[in-house]
Amino acid sequence: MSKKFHVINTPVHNVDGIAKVTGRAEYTFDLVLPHMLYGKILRSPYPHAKILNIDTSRAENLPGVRGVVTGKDTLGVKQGIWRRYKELCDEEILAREKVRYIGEPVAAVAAVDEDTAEEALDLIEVEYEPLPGVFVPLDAIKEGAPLLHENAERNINVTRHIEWGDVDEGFKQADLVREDWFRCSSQAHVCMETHCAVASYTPDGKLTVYTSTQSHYYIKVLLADVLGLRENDIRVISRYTGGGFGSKFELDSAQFCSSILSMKLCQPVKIVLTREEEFMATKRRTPMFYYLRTGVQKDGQFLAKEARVFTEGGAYTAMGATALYLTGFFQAFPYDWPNYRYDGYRVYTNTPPTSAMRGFGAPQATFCAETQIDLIAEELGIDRIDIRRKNAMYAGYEVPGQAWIQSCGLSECLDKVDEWIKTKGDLPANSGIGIAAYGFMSGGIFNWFDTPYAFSSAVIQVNVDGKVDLFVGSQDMGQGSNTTMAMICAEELGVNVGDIRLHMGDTDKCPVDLGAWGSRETLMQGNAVKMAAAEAKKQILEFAAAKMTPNIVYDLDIKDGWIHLIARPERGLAFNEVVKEVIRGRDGQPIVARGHYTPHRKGMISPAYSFGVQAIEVKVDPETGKITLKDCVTAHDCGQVINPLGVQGQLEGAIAMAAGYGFTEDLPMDEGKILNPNLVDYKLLRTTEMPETTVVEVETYEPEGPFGAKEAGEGLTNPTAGALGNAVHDAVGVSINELPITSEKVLEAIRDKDKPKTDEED
Amino acid sequence: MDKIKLRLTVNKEYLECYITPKKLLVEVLRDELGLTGTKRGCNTGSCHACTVLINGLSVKSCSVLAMQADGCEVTTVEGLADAAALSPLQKSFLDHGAYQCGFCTSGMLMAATSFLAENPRPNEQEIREGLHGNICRCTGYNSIIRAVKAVAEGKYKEAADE
Amino acid sequence: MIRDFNYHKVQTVEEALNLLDRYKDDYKIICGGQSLLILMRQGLVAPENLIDIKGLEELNYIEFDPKAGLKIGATTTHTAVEKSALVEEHYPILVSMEENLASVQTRNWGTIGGNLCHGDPTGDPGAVFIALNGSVKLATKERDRTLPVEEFFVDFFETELEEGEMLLEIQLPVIPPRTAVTYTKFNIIENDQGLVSVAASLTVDVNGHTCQEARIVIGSAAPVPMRAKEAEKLLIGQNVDDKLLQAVGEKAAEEADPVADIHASEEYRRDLVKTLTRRMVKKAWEQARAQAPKKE
Amino acid sequence: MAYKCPVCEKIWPDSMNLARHVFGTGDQGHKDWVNSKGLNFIELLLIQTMEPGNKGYKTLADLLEREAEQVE
Repeated sequence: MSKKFHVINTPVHNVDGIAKVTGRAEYTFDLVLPHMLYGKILRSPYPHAKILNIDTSRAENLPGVRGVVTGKDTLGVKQGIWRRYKELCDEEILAREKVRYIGEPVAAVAAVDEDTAEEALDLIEVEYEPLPGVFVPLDAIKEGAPLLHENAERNINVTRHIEWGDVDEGFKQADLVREDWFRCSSQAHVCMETHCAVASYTPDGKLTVYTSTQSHYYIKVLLADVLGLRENDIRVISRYTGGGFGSKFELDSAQFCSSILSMKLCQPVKIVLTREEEFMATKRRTPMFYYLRTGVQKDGQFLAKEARVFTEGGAYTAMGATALYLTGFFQAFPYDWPNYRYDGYRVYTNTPPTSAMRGFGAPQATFCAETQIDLIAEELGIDRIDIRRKNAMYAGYEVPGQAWIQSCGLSECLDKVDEWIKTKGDLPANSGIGIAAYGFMSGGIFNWFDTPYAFSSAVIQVNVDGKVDLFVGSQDMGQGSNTTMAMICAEELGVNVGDIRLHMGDTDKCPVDLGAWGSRETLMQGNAVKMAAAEAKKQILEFAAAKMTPNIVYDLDIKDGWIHLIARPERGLAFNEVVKEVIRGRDGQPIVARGHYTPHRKGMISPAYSFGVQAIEVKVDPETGKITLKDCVTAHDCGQVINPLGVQGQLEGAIAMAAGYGFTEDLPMDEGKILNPNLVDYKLLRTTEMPETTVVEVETYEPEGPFGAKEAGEGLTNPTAGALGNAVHDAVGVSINELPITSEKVLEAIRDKDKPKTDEED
Repeated sequence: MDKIKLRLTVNKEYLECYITPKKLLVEVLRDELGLTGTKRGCNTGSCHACTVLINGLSVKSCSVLAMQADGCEVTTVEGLADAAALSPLQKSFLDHGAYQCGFCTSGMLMAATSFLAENPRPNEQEIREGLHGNICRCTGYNSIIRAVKAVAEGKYKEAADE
Repeated sequence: MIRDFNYHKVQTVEEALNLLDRYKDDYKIICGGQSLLILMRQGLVAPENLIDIKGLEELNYIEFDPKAGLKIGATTTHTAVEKSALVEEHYPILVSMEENLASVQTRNWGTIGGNLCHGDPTGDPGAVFIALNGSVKLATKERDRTLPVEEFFVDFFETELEEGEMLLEIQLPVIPPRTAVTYTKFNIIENDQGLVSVAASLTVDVNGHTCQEARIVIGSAAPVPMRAKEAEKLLIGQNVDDKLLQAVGEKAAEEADPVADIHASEEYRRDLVKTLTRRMVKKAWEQARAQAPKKE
Repeated sequence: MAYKCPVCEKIWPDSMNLARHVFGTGDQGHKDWVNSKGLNFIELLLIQTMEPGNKGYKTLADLLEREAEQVE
């Protein structure tokens, strides 16, 4: 039997691989331009204060300093990604009148070197009038609490309501109603490459910004808004991005301040945030206070759920409004809830703004939901797999008024995880396995950015030697979209990955794509690439058919660079030979094709959803509370796998990040000041903490995705904290409703439970 | 501050340059010599992205004054491949997808190179302990461990012999 | 940003001591610099003169004498200690301590002397050297002196070192017969600094029936690595059973003086001291007894 | 029974859906209308979130049944 695919579903190493393993990949961090200056940003030491005056004269007089800018040098545009909802655009980046969090930029310096710029920061005198601050959402909504923004009464920034069915009736019919409170903590993205930009403005009115970003298109447009330039007088270049995870698709202080300085000085200016700035003054995962009330039948049938959330917004809207919506939507995932009601409130606080981070509100929702489901199963005496299977979403299910699930392998994922758990047999003392089920979107349908362009576009040019130039707008930040796009293009066009020359990361050369967030690239950019490739192929096959004069009932195809009759594969022509003739025959015009994708009539959230179930085995030391991750399996439905090597990498990376969220990472604060803004005190998992990881691919076919593919990577961040918490519960019988699940909390809970079991050191 | 002379052999090439004594080795490699394959990811000596070899041993180049390496042999990621011939570890990293964004990759490769030179037949736990210092935020490490293991098991021997 | 400094690379101890004497009021010694350079980058330390002893081969040695014990020169790297056959044979606890100290890269460049002089109460070598009853040899241009490691630490990041004085050598006596030394630290991320660490050294009587001598050292639970002397007393002359272990752990927790930080509360640290002390004393007891001549 | 939004005149199939619309829109116009009828918009939101049982929405729906224009 012939293989279904020639390229797809074979492990392909990153098309940027050679550059990355030889140190050749040039990141913005590495860039040096002729005549370049170095910038540094002065940041507010106060969580809430009026700016009375800024005196920059001493800094300007320091030898080596070329320029200083403050809010007065800007247009004072309140910006944000919410271009359709102006009231949510609330951040100036260089504050003019008031600072609202510790770390908010107030001035920026450009100098001949970094040390001089840093020295100059000390010479800028800012006169503040400190204002009372408010740091916790439940305090910030109280009557009389200090207000961050004049128009936000009680500091309420955004509210969200989602409802379907008859929730109250559902509760009436329930045999068991459980109420639980949860607290989900914050998390830092910790991209290895901190936010950075090199801006270069030239006297012809053109601005070029090299930057580490997830969306060069967004940055270009947002810069145009705040700088008063035309969109296409700005060029954003981002060839390599050293990690993103949701932190790099909003306009940041490095991009903005370097641009303002460069426009003032007409010299390139480079700003690289320090690791400390990265922690203190870039955005972060949204902390959430969750209330869940859930009603079920005694056989485990889900009847009604009511969810309420207060999220700590920090000082500005950022992408937090979307996190607020998505946490509410994914709170009902991945199950068939006949009745559901969600109310979410995003509250401004004098803390660094909270925003998008891998999972985008869903990891919080999944932690709370999956913890509670285990508690319900326990109360009812029902197996945890069974209760999930009984209520699992399925292909053809409609989330009322919200979404339509076209492909769903959740039940099969549950079966696979069940099998894995059974192979484990009896576990040693104080060990346990926890599971969590999850789902996620494949790109958002929202267009709050108000782009008039297609969500994704691709252009293909086929050259005389058979080499294919593929121009995409998608951004590879490590997740491997470059490889995915090259594979999709090669498969559709019938050539090999090595025949593709990929062009990305440059707004002057590449078509628009909204960027790498919300798990959108594989499906959206993938569809655009597939469409362009199909169009190019059509042009080539028309010519080949004319040349080969087959019987009209025969079909032609291209595989591995061989244009042939499907019925008689040996009869054919070499791809590059035909291409050469096509070009010659067209008066020398190369083959050019376009593709694009924009979701239409696909519900409120996303055109497609991935699903999965994860199980984690832990060992808990009952005398210290220490959790050790032993093993982990994830059964995962991402539709048709494009690059197995990429999917595995995404999965393992997600576990490391989400397990960190589960038990080691946190951003403790005192009066708005982050107390661990460095990699000594912020605890990331290392090689030694990672468990074994097994991936079980459950393949489905997603009609909306290219070759049936959907999201694979971001959603994998959703289950881990919940599975980890449930494993701790399984191991030592305590349930922790507050992230992160630290050893100290576990020990305390064990104490509270009853007298501890004893287990000597092994 | 007066500059003083630094003598280094970097990737087998002897060179001299004049630097202020406060320059860190990573700064000299990146800023003076243009060897930007070596990265920096923190200010606290925690991320190990800046790992290079000094006299064959892995060291954080952000935690060494360049002058302290005076007279030493330094190897950076740029010195791993012999022209177009990638080192076994580089090949194995490619095949195992042992990198994503690539920012930690140079440091990871240098740490692994030094580790395998010291301990050519490690078990998995030893590899994990040997690379413990290097932070990777993308991969979850397991692909890196598999890549190093494959080299340790001799699967890339022909690459070494080339 | 690191402030400018005058850089002095020294070739001999004599040269170093002369420089220390000359720049008495404003110098800092750098060896591996694994901690110092971080402080300098943060501007917390900004010396006028930086005296680099990293290349001081004179102090790079590990020597063992069956009577006098072990001598480690101050500029010896952690890796050299970890890989030393002498250390492995006579002080295996040092090998496992080193293996769990920070990263390979830190151990490859960082030195044992630099670690002690940093005066960090979370440092591993301090606690273990105290359990081993070690001493440090210090010198100024004028004089030498030798001091128990226990007395070397004064406060958070503060040591006995006086102006013009430097650490030359760590000396560890021979481990007496029927003695076992154990060490562990509690952390969430392996090789991290411990939230709490405990070292124990127990000597049993010839028959292996009772504990003759005991040293218990707690790290990260006070401004300096500290002996839990009251807990030690409970062990002397006793057969160590579970009940006694419990009491010893509780006593050590009482003696400890931990503070709360973002990683752990004071209570939790005391809990850890209790558990770790119990475990380390038990382990040392069992290992020491295994060395006692077979009886019964 | 369908109702017309007193602020933006959009028509909704019942009072509960109209209440959701008023809360969901939440702009100054809608807020002012609720406040002008003797209720406090923010308080209603907080009641909705702090207490179980959809209380905030019900209160607003009751008000709308009295105050908003019925259609058909």
